[in-house]
Amino acid sequence: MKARVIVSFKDEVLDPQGLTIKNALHSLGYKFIKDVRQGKVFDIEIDGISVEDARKYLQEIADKVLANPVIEKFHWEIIEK
Amino acid sequence: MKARVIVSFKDEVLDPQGLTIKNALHSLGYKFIKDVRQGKVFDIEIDGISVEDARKYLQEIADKVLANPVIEKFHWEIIEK
Amino acid sequence: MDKRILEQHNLTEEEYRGIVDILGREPNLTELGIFSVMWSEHCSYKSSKIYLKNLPTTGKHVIQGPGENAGVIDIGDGLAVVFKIESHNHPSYIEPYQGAATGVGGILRDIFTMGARPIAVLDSLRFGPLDNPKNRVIMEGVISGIAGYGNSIGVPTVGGETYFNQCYSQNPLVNVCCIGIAPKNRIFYARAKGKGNPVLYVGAKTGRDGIHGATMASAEFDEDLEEKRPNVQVGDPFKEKLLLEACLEVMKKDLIVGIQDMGAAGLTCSTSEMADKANSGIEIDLDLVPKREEGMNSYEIMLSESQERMLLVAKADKEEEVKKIFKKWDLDAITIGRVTDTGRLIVKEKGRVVVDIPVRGIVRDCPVYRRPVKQPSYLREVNYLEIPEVPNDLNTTFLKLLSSPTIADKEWIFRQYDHMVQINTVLLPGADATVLRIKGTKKALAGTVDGNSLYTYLNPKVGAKIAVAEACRNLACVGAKPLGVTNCLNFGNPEKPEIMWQFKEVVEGMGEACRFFGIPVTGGNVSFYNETMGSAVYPTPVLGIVGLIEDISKIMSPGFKEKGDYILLLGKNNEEIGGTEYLKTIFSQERGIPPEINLEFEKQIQDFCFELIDKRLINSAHDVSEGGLAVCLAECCFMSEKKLGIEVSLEDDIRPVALLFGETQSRIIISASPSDIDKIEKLASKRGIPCQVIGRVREDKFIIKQKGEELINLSIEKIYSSWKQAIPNYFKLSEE
Amino acid sequence: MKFGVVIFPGSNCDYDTYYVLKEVLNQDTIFLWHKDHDLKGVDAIILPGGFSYGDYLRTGAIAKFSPLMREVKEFALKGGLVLGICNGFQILLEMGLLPGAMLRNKNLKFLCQFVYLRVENPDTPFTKLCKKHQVLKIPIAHFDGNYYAPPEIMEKLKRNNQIVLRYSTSKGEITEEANVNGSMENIAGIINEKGNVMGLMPHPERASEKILGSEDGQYIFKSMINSWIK
Ligand SMILES: Nc1ncnc2c1ncn2[C@@H]1O[C@H](COP(=O)(O)OP(=O)(O)O)[C@@H](O)[C@H]1O
Ligand SMILES: [Mg+2]
Repeated sequence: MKARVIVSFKDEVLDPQGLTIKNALHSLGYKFIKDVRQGKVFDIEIDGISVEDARKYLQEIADKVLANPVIEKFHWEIIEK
Repeated sequence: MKARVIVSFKDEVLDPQGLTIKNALHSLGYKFIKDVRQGKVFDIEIDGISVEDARKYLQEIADKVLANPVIEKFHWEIIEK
Repeated sequence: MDKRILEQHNLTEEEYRGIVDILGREPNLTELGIFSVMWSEHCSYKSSKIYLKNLPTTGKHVIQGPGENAGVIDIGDGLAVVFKIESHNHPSYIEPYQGAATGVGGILRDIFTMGARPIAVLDSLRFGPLDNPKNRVIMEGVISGIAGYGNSIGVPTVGGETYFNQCYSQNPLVNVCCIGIAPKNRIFYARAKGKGNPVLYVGAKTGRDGIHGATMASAEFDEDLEEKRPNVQVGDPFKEKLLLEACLEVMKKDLIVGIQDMGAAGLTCSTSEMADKANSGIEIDLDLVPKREEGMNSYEIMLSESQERMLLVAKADKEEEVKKIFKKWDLDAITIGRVTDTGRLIVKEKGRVVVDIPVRGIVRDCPVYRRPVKQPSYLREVNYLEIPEVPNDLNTTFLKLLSSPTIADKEWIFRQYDHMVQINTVLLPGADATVLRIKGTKKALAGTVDGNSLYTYLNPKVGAKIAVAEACRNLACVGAKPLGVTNCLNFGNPEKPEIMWQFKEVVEGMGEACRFFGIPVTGGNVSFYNETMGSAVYPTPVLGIVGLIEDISKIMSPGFKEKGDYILLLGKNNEEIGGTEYLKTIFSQERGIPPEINLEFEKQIQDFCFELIDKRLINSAHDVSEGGLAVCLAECCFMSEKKLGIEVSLEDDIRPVALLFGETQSRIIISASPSDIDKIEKLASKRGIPCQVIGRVREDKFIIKQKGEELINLSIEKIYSSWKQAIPNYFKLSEE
Repeated sequence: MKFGVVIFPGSNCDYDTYYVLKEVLNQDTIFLWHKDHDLKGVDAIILPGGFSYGDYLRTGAIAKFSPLMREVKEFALKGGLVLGICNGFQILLEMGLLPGAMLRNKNLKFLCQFVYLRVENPDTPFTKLCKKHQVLKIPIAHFDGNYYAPPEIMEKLKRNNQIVLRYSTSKGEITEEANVNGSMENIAGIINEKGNVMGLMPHPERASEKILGSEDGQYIFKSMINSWIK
């Protein structure tokens, strides 16, 4: 089974990396870029448990390990069963 | 328009971060995790160009700016028109 | 064997015949791969050997000269210093961050393989001009790569040098020097001794990383195979930190007989070299090698250059103890073979012998070339200099020179490096040499890397001598005596006679100077083929020198200390303008003949500077190098804590620009309290050293006069900000 | 007083901290291994700087799961003195022993340099030998030291006087320019509500000997020693 977790900054947290990339893109002429936010993606391979269990654990892992709830939000999905 | 670009190491390239996270998850008891690969995600807001152009430019930006094709692969999609 | 296969392995037909001779049969593909990497220029030094062997390599305190992973020199108190420099030029161009990062990882392993704890890194960098965004991207990537690896592992990057020249646009140079300290009686060598002893593999798993050009192991010549298998590795500083701690812990106990890191040519190089050095043999089983990817064949496993791996030979009865220590650090140590006495490298896979080669054959019987040499024709052209008209506003000229990236402040760079971890850095980056205390002793080590390739381009031999002289002078300025030299020789394609000539001249010049100063060369690295699209980089020797300070209370720094102190010049101002930063920056001219170097005189100046420091007679010392006297004086002001100024009056009868910006060698600017001037002058005349008071330290203003006429008069703030802001300004553009 | 310096895989200021406590300040000091479960009777715990687990995932994110951290947490909750330096501070944030989080430095570069810190709160066991608004010269060396806390937490930090150190000029002015990494409110160090757990980004162990350019770091360690004796 394959899952993907995406972790990104909460909207109210400034993302200087994203900002820098936006500026770089502007200076390269891509003026139509209005905003860039950078986050992390985790591609996870799971084996030996049920999809149901996987859902439960993914939520737990994302919440407890992969994201820091003070500054980050996350989203996960199972992309291949 | 909103687009998302995902950049990650090519499969054959070592991903030390992913590996370390996998090991950490194992020691926390999540033994069913077979592999973790970490990548970057860029959420991009685009304005003032056609979807067609956006497609062209996204490919270009991902290839030239966001990823280094020597060790990284990327994937992009338009997630909101 | 198919011609194309040989070509892809970079082997000539003659070399192939040599291989068949050694084996007494045709090699299989894996064996051919092994020969090809071991006989490559990088591993075998086949073009450079005949010159390098003339370098002085011995000395009273030398414990280990060239030939091991790093040189070792006795520094007393039961300690030895271990140091070495390496290049990572090509990977840093393709992937600046990872290329530079793995360069740091590699040189660190060379040092701790010898049983030393790495205590400092110095980086010598060459980039193309910064107005080209591509060069900025490379520079930014390289510097964050060095920072990313060094900072994480906790070895301070304490100094370095950074030059900019068009010739490095397509071919940046990234040379990294590492210094370590080990107990003198516990140095480890790459030797597979003792029949039956287990051979252990430790560290990262083996992947298909950096398997060179010849990646058609599976024998089908898939065109885009290359493309799919990147030649750049990703570094894992965390794993290396664990390896470092675990190896040092193992070494503290009497558990192993030999150890070697897996760098270039990975498993092939480490197994065969270890066996060769011990006159033994080695037998390994590839099925036992930890692999990151599935389906790897013997060719790939033997040639992989995956990072953060070590090979060690344990004492037969200590195998378990070794494994236990690695386990503690979350590392697996796996026995993959045994030491034998057959003199052969035997590799098994799935029960079959896939490699059977006499170790000597790969390590010692590799070809050695005396390649044709020819003095290049460009020299006559560039050595001719028509001196351009003197600019009428010397103030503006001076400001422009101060903001040329080669001369400008490098804090933007070294602030990204943790240069304080391990709490030994007594003289921070910014000085002529960095100084590190040695805990538990009164001593300190000084280190510097140096090399002006514009000089070597204009005259390879003189340039090389200057590189040695300047590096030693940098040490003299902090109060250190040179212990030994390591060097990195960055050149173009050695198959071109002109390049080979440059190489020969540089090595001769370097050897002459080192012999003269009595400094052993204990190691180094040659990087050929630094060419892109047919044009080579300037011949670029980089000298890494380590010096010793016996009494740490006597170290000296370059910045002026007190208002009212006298400023003195050791040495003489000559009218020399060829090869200067001034000509390059102001007139885009890289020509003329480089400054002369008289080694005898140079040594007198250095010894005198050292004596003044030793007698505690001076308050600062800084050598005159790129940018000449004016820039040197400015740097002394910038490095004073209070941002002091100067008023200097010169009486020399030479052209003002030569006086201000000429790069005459063997000069040092010192400053001293008024009460010590007498003593200094007396001592100078006793020693026959040219030493003259040229001015005083003051506040606010930076004034230089010649025969009463003002050449430069600027506020300190103004010159400071030109120098300080130049490099950050280039990067603001992209950050704004 | 007995200090324990915790070693995580990837710690790299562990020896420096140990050296200063043991050799410079002559304190009984031991290392604590992250896989153990025994605090060996120490009176104070220091989480040193470095890159625990390579700083992979997030700074301090994996170290918080180390076995010994359970004991450290208990120790802290019972009122034991815990000091987190740099990576140690980041670990304390991840563990929730201190509020807030760290973002990348505002210039997106690693920063190693001396900075000036103004002591905002001298009434802590870590700063009691300082005067209010005294300026300390201590170096930083980090990539992620840009302190962030949501508004309600920031309010609380201020209300409870939990901000201990702020980046300032050499004269003690709190300016934007002095705020090298972009931290909210120039925060360089904070303490928990109870007043026994402190985290700071600067490295006092790198500024505890004259030969290294400053001895101001000693104020932190000596304050700890002093408050333990009392
Ligand atoms: N790439 C670098 N890494 C670390 N320190 C550097 C680097 N480049 C320059 N520096 C530091 O900046 C200072 C000035 O460099 P440089 O002008 O080359 O000095 P010098 O001419 O005395 O050799 C030196 O102290 C050097 O250590
Ligand atoms: Mg120099």
